[in-house]
Amino acid sequence: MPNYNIKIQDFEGPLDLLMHLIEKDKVDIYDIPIVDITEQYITYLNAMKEFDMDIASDFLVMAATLLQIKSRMLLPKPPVESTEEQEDPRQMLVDMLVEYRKIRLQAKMLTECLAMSLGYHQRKPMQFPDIRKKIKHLSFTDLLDSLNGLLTIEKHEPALIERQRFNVQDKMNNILELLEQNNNSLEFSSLITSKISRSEIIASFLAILELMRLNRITIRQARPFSPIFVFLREDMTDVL
Amino acid sequence: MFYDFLRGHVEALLFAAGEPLSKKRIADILQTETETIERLIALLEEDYRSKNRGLCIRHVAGGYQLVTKPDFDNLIRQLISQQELKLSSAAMETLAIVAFKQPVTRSEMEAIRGVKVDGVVNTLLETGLICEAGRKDSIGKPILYGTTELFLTTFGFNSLEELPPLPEDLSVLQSVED
Amino acid sequence: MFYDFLRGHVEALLFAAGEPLSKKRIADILQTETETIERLIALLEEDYRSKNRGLCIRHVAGGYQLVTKPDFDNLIRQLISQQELKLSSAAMETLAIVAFKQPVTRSEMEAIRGVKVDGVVNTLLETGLICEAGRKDSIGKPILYGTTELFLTTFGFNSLEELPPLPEDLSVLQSVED
Repeated sequence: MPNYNIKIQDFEGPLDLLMHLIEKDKVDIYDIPIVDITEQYITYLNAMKEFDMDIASDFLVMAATLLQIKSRMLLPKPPVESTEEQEDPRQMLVDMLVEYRKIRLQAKMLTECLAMSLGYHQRKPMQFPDIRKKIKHLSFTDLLDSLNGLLTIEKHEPALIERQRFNVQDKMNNILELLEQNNNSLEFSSLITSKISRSEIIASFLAILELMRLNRITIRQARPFSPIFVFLREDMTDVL
Repeated sequence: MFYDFLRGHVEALLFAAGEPLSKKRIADILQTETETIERLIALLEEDYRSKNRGLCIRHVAGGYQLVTKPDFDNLIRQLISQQELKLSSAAMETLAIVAFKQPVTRSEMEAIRGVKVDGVVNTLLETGLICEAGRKDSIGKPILYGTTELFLTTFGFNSLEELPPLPEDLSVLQSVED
Repeated sequence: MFYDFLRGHVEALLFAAGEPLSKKRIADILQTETETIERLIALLEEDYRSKNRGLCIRHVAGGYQLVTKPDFDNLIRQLISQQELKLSSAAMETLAIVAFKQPVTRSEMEAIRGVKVDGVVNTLLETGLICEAGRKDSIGKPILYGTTELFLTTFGFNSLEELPPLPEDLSVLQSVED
């Protein structure tokens, strides 16, 4: 594992971490060595895992973004057909980092202003409990305008979840039957064929996993990329 | 006078404290004797006697308190009573919900606005535009809120019946229940 | 000078208000012109320049505020066990976004910081440094946030225009840390 001297927990978020990596190596923000930075970033996430820290999803999203940029950088560039400039896959990341750096500088300036300002001490306004503040005269229109603000807040229609058309339990029975009809063994690909719909594929796949869990079937493969076979285990029956 | 230079220190302390400070307390902070503080207070009071000053020192609650001269009482009251309270957009939205849906609970308001309303509801209660109006007969018996007479006066209505019905397209709000 | 006798009035008003008062406001209460107020403030400031005085007038949030001289900062800190406003770096970053990009929605803040901001925004709302500032006219009408007058007073700005500009050349990689 590469040597990293990053203190765990130090980072507010993925951009904070990225910024640190970039500043640490004095890298040009407009020409980020994406392969290197991605590796360092992921190394850091792994370190977090070692320390049993929950990695916030924000960090994972950034990891995915980095990997995606990396793969796009590695892909051969399509032949330039037009004079249109190909966008650098890193551009979005650069924009984000520049924007983030700006905000950090601004936060720092605000902190300095605050430190200076805190030298002046004010006093609380005098209280007059016997006087109630007058309220500015308002009209019905003002009230309606406020309602208008609320108005088009999306009224969320309840999401309809379609009933599962393929039941995993049915599929399990189905697969067991098929196995019995075929001398207790079948090629995996025959169970998951492209002829069936996506939801049926998912149901079949889940059924196979479940049957394995229940020790009703075993799966074997002679070597990588050779066909996968599904076998019925006869030592176990009637679990269903 | 020798301690003269501490006059400003005492003034600053009294100002920032707001409440009365005992001479012991002031002496401790300035690391001097209480007698010195007494003399400094006397000096300050002499300063404040000038017509050009608006403040004076009150000997109260066993200490000294910086206050405005009583001559300016009426003037200062104008500061408060002249002030027109401006309602924030958050407050206006919440008020509109209370007005049209009353009696209504906090969680019903939150459902419509999409954010916590505790702060805004408290502000509205303080202004006297809304008030508690019983409790809802549901789990936890949440407090219901309604508008007050001050609300009617402020908006120029004679009664709640005068509140025009919600325009059709605003009926979205009606459908938000609990 | 003719208006000299109003000096004490202005001092009393500033003292009672605690918060910054605009010259318009002071002029209204004293039923005089804003130019007069300017002159009175200048006179008061001359008075406050004396070593014997502990106070000064700050031009902040578009008005005048009576405060203690910064020289007495340490002294007053002994007096007040005030909870000093301490903002986390997450809060400062978020506040910076609101200050420089207002009005701004939560998701816009999240896009810039790359993390959820709900907790921080709520903290900032509680401190009163930011507030809701209407709704954005886009899908879901998200709430917009802006800074408050308290923000200006707390950070010592006269107006939002006074926010310090960013250094021109951001591409120079100076570490933000030091």
